[in-house]
Amino acid sequence: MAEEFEPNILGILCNWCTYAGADLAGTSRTQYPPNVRVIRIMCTGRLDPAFVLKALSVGADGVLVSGCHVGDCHYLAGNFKSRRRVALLRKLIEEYGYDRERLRMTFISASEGAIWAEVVQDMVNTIKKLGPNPLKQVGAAGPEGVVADDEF
Amino acid sequence: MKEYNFFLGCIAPNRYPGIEASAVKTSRKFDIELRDFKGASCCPAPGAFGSMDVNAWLALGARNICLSEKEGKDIALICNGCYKSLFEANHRLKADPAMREKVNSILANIDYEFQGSVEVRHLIDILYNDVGTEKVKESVEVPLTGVNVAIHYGCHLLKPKFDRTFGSSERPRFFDELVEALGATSIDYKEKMMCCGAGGGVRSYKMDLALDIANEKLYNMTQAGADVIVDVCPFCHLQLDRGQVEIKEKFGDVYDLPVLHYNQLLGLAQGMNPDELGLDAHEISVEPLLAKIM
Amino acid sequence: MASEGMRDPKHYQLGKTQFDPDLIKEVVALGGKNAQMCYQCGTCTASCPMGQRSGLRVRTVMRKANLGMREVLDDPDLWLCTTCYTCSDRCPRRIMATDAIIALRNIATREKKVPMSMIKIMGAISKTGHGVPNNEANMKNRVKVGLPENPPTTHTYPEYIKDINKILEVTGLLKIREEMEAESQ
Amino acid sequence: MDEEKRIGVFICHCGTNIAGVIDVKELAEYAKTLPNVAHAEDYTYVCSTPGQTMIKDRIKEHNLNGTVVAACSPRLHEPTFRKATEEGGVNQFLFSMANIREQDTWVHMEEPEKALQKAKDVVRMEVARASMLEPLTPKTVPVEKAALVIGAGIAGIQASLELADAGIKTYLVEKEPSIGGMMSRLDKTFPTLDCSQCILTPKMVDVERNPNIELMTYSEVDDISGYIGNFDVTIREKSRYVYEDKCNGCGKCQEVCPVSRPNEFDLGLQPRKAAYVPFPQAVPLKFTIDMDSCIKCDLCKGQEACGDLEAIDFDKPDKLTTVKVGTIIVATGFDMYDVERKEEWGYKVFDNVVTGIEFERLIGASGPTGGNVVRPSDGQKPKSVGFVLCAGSRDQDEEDGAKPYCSRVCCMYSLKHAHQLIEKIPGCVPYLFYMDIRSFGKAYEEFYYRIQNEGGKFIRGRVARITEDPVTKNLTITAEDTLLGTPLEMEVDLVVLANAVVPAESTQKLKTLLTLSNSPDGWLLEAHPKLNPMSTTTDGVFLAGMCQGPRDIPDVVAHAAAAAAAASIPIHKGSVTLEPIYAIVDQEHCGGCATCIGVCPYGATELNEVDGKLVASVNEAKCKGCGTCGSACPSGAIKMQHFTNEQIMSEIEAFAQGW
Repeated sequence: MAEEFEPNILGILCNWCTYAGADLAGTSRTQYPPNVRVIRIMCTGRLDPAFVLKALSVGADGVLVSGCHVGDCHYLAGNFKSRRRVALLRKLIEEYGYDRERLRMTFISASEGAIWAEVVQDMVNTIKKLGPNPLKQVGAAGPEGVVADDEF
Repeated sequence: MKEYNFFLGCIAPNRYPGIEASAVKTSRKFDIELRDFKGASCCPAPGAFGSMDVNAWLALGARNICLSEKEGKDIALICNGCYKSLFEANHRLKADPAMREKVNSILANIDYEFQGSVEVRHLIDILYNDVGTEKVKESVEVPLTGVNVAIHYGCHLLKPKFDRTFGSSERPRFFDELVEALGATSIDYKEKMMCCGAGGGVRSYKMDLALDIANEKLYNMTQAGADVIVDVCPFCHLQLDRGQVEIKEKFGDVYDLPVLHYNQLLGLAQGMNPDELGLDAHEISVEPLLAKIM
Repeated sequence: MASEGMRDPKHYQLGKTQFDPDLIKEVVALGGKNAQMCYQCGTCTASCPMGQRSGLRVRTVMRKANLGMREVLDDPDLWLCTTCYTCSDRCPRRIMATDAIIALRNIATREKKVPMSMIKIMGAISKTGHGVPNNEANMKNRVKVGLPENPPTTHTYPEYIKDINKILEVTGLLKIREEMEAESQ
Repeated sequence: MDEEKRIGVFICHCGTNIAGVIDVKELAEYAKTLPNVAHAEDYTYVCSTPGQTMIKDRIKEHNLNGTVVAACSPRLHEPTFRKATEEGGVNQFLFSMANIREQDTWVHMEEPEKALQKAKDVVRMEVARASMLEPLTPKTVPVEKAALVIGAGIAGIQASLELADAGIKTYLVEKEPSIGGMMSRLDKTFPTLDCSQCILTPKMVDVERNPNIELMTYSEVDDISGYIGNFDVTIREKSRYVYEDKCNGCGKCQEVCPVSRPNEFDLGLQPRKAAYVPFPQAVPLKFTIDMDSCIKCDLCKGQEACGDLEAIDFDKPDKLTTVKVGTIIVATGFDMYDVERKEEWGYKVFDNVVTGIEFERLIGASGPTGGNVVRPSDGQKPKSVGFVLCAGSRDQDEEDGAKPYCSRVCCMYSLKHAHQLIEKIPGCVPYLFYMDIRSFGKAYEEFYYRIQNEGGKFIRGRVARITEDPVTKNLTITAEDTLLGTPLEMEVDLVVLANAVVPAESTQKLKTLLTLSNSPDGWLLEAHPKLNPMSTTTDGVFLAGMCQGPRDIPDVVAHAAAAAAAASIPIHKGSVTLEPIYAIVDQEHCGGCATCIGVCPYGATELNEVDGKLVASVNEAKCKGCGTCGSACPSGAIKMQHFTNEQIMSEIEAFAQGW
């Protein structure tokens, strides 16, 4: 990693609020760092803890879960439930040796494109401070064969 | 007993010592000790200094705050100008890391560092929000019944509202309540919230225009039947007290309207004698008012 | 001023007016919050106690700052604002117009266009630590009300004054003062 | 599922929107290298007819069994490409879309290299997902041939009449005792100066007469459940303490009622009784007894009043009704900005400072003064009137609750007020303090000319402050004439604050019930601001009028008609196809732990005994496909169709192959 470390962040966004908000950032041409790859789900309630653990175990430097504002959930309370899950997951991943800041949940509405851009920028800054996923750091002990060394 | 470092500024100690003395004496009645604040300087004058270099203004203000941080004491003050300098410096440097870094880089040259560990309070804020009008009322020995007070809030106590804690600056009431707690009447008058005209360095830059504003206020106060002007800022105080002499010279308008700082009025209501409150040092005689009270 | 502008490719000619697109950025950087957002409604001018008795027009100052007309820095009325902040409190765009004027004054000061009256106040602080120092008559009045002749400030502890001057020095104000005092001789 | 996957990838240039930033050729070449990709190519506009034909042809040529289009957002064109895929002979749910415009080339314009890398990653992820997708069959459900309209201002009235005329049974719910809303308070309407009541009242009467409209006034929506085609709505008819069927509107109860309190309809400018109708043309003309102020003196029940009609009953309870509807139109309108919070203007401090809507009552023939404009302080006719435009609009001061947007009606109604003053009070001069006069509508700018010609004075400057002379109660307006560059202090007899329109408080509860969102300004959020301003993100729920944003009457009426048309489509089709995106339970693996029962917000999951063991099952009609149960199920027995664990995991794995 000679050149500056560019984090690979997985975004898991709900279809109705944050995904739409991210689209709005696009239509308003709001520029932000290209470090996030997005998976669209209907509701953050769909967030299976396994998704987050999987992402980290395959080397994601951060996971950004984002849904509707509390009270605005298209399915009434899915974001509520995922908020609790993420809170627990942040503790859990620390057990695995990941900084809890590598997992973040935000609430961004369909009309908050600018905020989506800020959140991504902020997440990227945070992860840059933390450095790459420990599994990817040279000499770091991690589950073998999860990611082959030649992949970085 | 709550102790504060008493930040004096310039005009109170160096022109109206009665304001300084009355603040200390009246506060003791509420178990508030305003202690000597060693090595403090000019706040520095926000109008003049801020206008020349905001960063120097913030740094010099921060120097004063740092002195108090070293003693771990919150700061109390009695001047709206000092309030602008110190409250805003304290508030902004706490809130804005970038600005704090910049100012600390200046302070580094004198081995000071702003920590953000103390509060800066105007005594009028302490009296209203901590002591409360009820306790103030209880401390009254000579109710100022029948005295018509023209209150002058002054600008930097309330504005900019986004950088203060008193809410809207259009129709504030807290100062009025504190005056009414002494038995006096707070009268409404035209342009009540208007500036005294002295700020921003204008009094020293264009005295005539500064006085023209004061003149309008004095006229409106007199029209509304004021017996006395009450302020919470020695600089407004100077502008409205000495200003009357200057207005007389320059424009020939005569008002002879006594001017008191709230702590001096409070002192009178608490039964202190006019001399220990330094009223005799004022340009405009306070006698007519005293006659009305005694 | 103009010639300086002419040398700078950023400045372009519009009739005889020099426009400097960077002026407003400078103003915002020096604390003129939202100054670039002015939509010229005039609430500021109408709220200004000085505007009613002088040539100061806050809206016009904001206009010139936004267009980048540097001659606003030479306008003597720029120094008539009493910083009462009424305009800032009422501004529907939440512009700190007073702070914008202060920012313009800062820029003017760097160009040594600051009134000597301001420099004098700096002089007093530099000498005594106080913009308004103590005097004989006042010392007597202090004693009368039971206070020491001098307050426990830099008046009693002059050793603190060197720190003040250090700050004036590193911020470049001392130099401006020396040069302007020399020129005024 | 076991057949070899053959996926076709189609990269859209979207003109220069995508191709102008990244090298689409390289992206296509890259796609070819991905597993399961049988064909990849780029094209200028894949959404165009030739583009869609291309997809169909390639499916046949390359015998594809899955498609991926890399283009704009799936929220825009997913339906288009699903259709093309289906028409090409492949199940539409075997299509997946890669968003490389909104979330790539448009937001990373300065970094084409990184944008290209991101595009490759996203395409790779979608191809992986497409490889795991399973064919699904959309389900069709019947649509209830009835609609609900909430709010009976001009928007709700218009929408209801349109629906009813289209032969649809329509429930119209209004929280006030009468329909008519804000428009019934207006005197004239700009720019035609039609009498507001004269054009509104006939419509109000039509509503009452129309056999297809079931009008429920003094009523509120308590609860809504279900989904498009099948909403169950519970409506609370608040008790008027008067039997609507017995009351003949004679008004004797009002005559004898001793109670007097401010009439909300007239903004308190004149009193009403505890037994009242808000205004003479009220529909329905049924009296209401306001129990909060009623002193139960029983005079209204007496012989010289209601007497033998026996229409009054102080114990009459609220009535709950449940109706089933296929679609819903929200038409809950707006409130006026609480301009008292702008202390510098002295509203409610100075007698002669009134709001625009108060002025409507003052000048309206049906108003407290019978249409004579007089000063509240002394009843004198004003000779000079100041109008403060943008009173709380175009204002960023959140502390004062002001609104950053333009309210779109204040300029025009102030012009109208100016005209009315000139017409009614000879010699009266209106002074309009404005920043910009926004006369954008048909015949609006001409109306502006007219008022100028009639003698209206226009001062370009926002009012900084208003003060009152304590003796004369005259007002002094302080503003700068920005065109002269001079501060003015102008004394006037009356000031009218053209205060902003703000989202209605009462809309908030509905917003939650219907899972609607709002835009940052607080108005309800439409499905698309340009192309679908009357729909919402909740299928079957539509918006009419101001609840979606500031509008004047013609725009409200057009919007309401559009909402009615949109709301009638599913009803006339008789059935709607729902995404087959619902959960299913693999009862083999279900342990019957009932976790899914707890998490489902719709009660779609239930426990049943299947050959001797308790197992969960999902009611697909109730399930809306959020997938919360799927992620909660400890034994992984719940499969969230189209968003299965396998599908999402494969995306995550593909994500990791990028570095």
